[in-house]
Amino acid sequence: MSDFNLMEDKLSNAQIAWRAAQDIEDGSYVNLGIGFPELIAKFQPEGRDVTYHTENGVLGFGAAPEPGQEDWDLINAGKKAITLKPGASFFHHADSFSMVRGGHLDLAVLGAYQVAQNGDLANWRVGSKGVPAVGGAMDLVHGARRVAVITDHVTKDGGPKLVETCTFPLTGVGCVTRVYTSLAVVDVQDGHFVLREKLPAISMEALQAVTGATLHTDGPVGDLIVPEDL
Amino acid sequence: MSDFNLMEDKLSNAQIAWRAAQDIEDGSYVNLGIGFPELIAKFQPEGRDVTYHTENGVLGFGAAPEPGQEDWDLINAGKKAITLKPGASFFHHADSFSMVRGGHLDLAVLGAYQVAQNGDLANWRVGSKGVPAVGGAMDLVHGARRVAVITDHVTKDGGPKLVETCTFPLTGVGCVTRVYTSLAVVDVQDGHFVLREKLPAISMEALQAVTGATLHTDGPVGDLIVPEDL
Amino acid sequence: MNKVTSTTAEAVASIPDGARVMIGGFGGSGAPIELIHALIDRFRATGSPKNLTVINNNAGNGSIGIAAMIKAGMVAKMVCSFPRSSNAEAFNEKYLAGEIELELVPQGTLAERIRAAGAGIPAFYTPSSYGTELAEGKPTEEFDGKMYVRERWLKADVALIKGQKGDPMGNLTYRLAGRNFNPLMAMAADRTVAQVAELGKPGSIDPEQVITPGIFVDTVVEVPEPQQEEVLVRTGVVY
Amino acid sequence: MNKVTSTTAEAVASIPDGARVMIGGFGGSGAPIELIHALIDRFRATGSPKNLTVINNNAGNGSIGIAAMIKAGMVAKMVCSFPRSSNAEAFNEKYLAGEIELELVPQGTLAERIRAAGAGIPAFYTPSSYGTELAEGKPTEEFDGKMYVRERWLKADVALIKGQKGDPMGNLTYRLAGRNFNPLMAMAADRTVAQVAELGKPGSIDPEQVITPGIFVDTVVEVPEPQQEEVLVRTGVVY
Repeated sequence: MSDFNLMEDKLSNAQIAWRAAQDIEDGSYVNLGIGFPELIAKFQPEGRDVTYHTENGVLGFGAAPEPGQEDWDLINAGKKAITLKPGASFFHHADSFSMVRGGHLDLAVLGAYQVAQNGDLANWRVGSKGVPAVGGAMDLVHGARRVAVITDHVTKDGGPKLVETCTFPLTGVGCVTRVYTSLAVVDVQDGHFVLREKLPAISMEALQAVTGATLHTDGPVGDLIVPEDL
Repeated sequence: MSDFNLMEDKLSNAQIAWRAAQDIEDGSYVNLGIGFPELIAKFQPEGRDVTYHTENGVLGFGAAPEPGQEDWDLINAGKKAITLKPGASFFHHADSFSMVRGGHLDLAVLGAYQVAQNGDLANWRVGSKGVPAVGGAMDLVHGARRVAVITDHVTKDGGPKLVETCTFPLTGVGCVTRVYTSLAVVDVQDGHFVLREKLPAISMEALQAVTGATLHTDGPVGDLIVPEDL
Repeated sequence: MNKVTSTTAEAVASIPDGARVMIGGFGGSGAPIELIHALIDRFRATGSPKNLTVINNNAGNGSIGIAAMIKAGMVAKMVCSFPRSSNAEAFNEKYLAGEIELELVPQGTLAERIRAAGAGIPAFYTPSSYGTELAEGKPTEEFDGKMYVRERWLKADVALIKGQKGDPMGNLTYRLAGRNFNPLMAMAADRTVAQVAELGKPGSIDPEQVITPGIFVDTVVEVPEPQQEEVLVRTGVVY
Repeated sequence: MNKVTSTTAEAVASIPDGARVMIGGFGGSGAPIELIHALIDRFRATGSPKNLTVINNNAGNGSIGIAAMIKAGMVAKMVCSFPRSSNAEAFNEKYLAGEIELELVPQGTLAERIRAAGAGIPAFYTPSSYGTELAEGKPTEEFDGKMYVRERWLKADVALIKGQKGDPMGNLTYRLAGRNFNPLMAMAADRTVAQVAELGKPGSIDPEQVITPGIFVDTVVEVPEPQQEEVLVRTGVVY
């Protein structure tokens, strides 16, 4: 255990996305945040029928079109070109966010700068400099039955991203229900982090050392095992 | 003047509706309340293009179909069968009342039990007995640029319907802008009734005697003249 | 994803006693008569569901549909804007006898409260009913010099609605003015059951022409050539 | 009823200095590029309209559309949810130099505030932004154990939108995801100007397929084969 190298042995983004994809249930409606979370769609397990929602008013979209085949009226919230699956639909922005706030989505998956042990999320700006932009993040954290985060376990300089209290500006209060990191799967429950899975190679102590708040357990901690070739 | 007979010489409902129809401008969007106000559409002056709205989600409807040609999915708020004009549209109830409350209608015309000199309207129930029903009246009195009332000038037993203060339950506060009655055309302005037109045969004194609040004038009072054969 | 159920009986089988049930339609236009009648059949056979709160613009006509539910004794409360109509004896008699409760809501407020429930908006301000007895006890506030009443969202356990075309994902279109409250109720209930006149494959409805996206619908049942409430009332049908 | 104007120049001719202008589209999807460029042409020729407040989800990309308006110096303030993007230098430079004001609004709140304006709802409660710096100074309230922020409607003097099919009554459809904010902005502005790719006769759009009923539209101008913002940005076009 002592030879675990935090930077070399952690999961790749693709592996984190793969792990998050395993929890998406058949028949669910899911919104994947712009960027890293969009990766999850690539790892949707066979045989599960998942309908993807995007804030700009499309339900039931599929993969990106072939290069050169883009229709720029048909994009997702990240402004990337998409395609439609049979049974897709279009609607305006107020209806789209009715789906979000109204509790109609089963799952929203977002990126994070910080997640606090009470479920607070900070993912829209890191300070007061530069041009702020919020998009749909403050809406997406409300309404979906589950709000999950996928993120590296630590910042680029090794600081914790799972913290007691967020120091960056909040996106939402007490909204995150599960975090998939490069080292572990952690639930937010009653104001605490509860560890569900961790990489077999990392010790509890080493994991706790790179986590900014106490990791509780309420039963056996599973092994976080993902395909190696991602 | 003294030989004016209030019950015999007053305007018929059709004549009141005809008078109200003369004020509907070309190109306007209009909602006519259930019942008596619906008559107004019959007297729309030639050459004026008016689009009628009905609360249950139709814009641009026309006259009733021939008997036997009714399609009961195509009705107005009074649940009467209607037809469509070219350029009609359907929408759901929330969009329909967005048109009403959002100030998109140029005119709503309603019936009344009482209108007060400050524009208060009572038209949905006369007491606390029986089965109450309000429909869209409380919405229609808000949002339209002009809210007009058509009504007999007095009740069946001769009491005033234009009053200082409504005694029946209110439909809306300060909402009526003009009243077309069987004797006169009266505006509501700054908390007063202002007489615009009256039947030539009735004296000011006789008209005031059957009106429950002071009729003001702020200029010449016109003659209320309508076709006799209606 | 396949939300199709083969019979109206299955479609309404799990609605419990005491449920808040939204029923689409405005008068007979867009009213899901076959779903309502399936619910009555179940009540007659099993005694359930009873003590229902029914949310609809009206309170039933004649002796079919919601009026037949009321006559059968399944309805404890109506939430509606216009219970009074020419053939509303079923409701009127129970109401005047004190046997059914009524929450009277202005029609636009009813629509907006239902839409708010579906949109995750717990409360909003409307000018409608300000200064009237229907606003008594409700918070009021002035915005830009005009007075408004605060209204709460209106949710339901189940919505029974009527579409024209449907697909297995739950996408719906509506026929003519039969749209009315149906798309709003689909958003506002925990579970939405839609009867459709035509059931097609996924993709059979142009994505630009979908009125209710499937995310708002849980169960779809095909009822070809559905009955029209107004025709049933006019021909004196008793259910 | 004929709301058709023959040129984009006429369509935007009366927009005054200081106007609040809603512009439809999400990124390049559904963006009324030709109307925006007609407005820029007018500004270059006459110096008006200037000091505009522009309401859009973004703050322009590249050197065309809203970005070109900003570069031209017509825009005093942006109201948007996501001004930061890969080609948003036009806004970024002015913003960081303190030469343009920004009101940042969560995307769902932006949509709902615009919809509320169109629907006559002066204020509503939303969970979005509760507990964040974007809710500072706004009233909050608890409903059913959850906290919400009160938001006000967002109105405009003019909306510039892009439809696919249109008719002289102002009825509109939209192409694919180009719908986005367009139908909402049509409701929320005192005057709505729509460019459409195809202009047909009244009745050429099936009444069941109208997305924006004509009552929300004041001016229609046909722009066949409209340009696509994304293509213009990618090919480096400078307007």
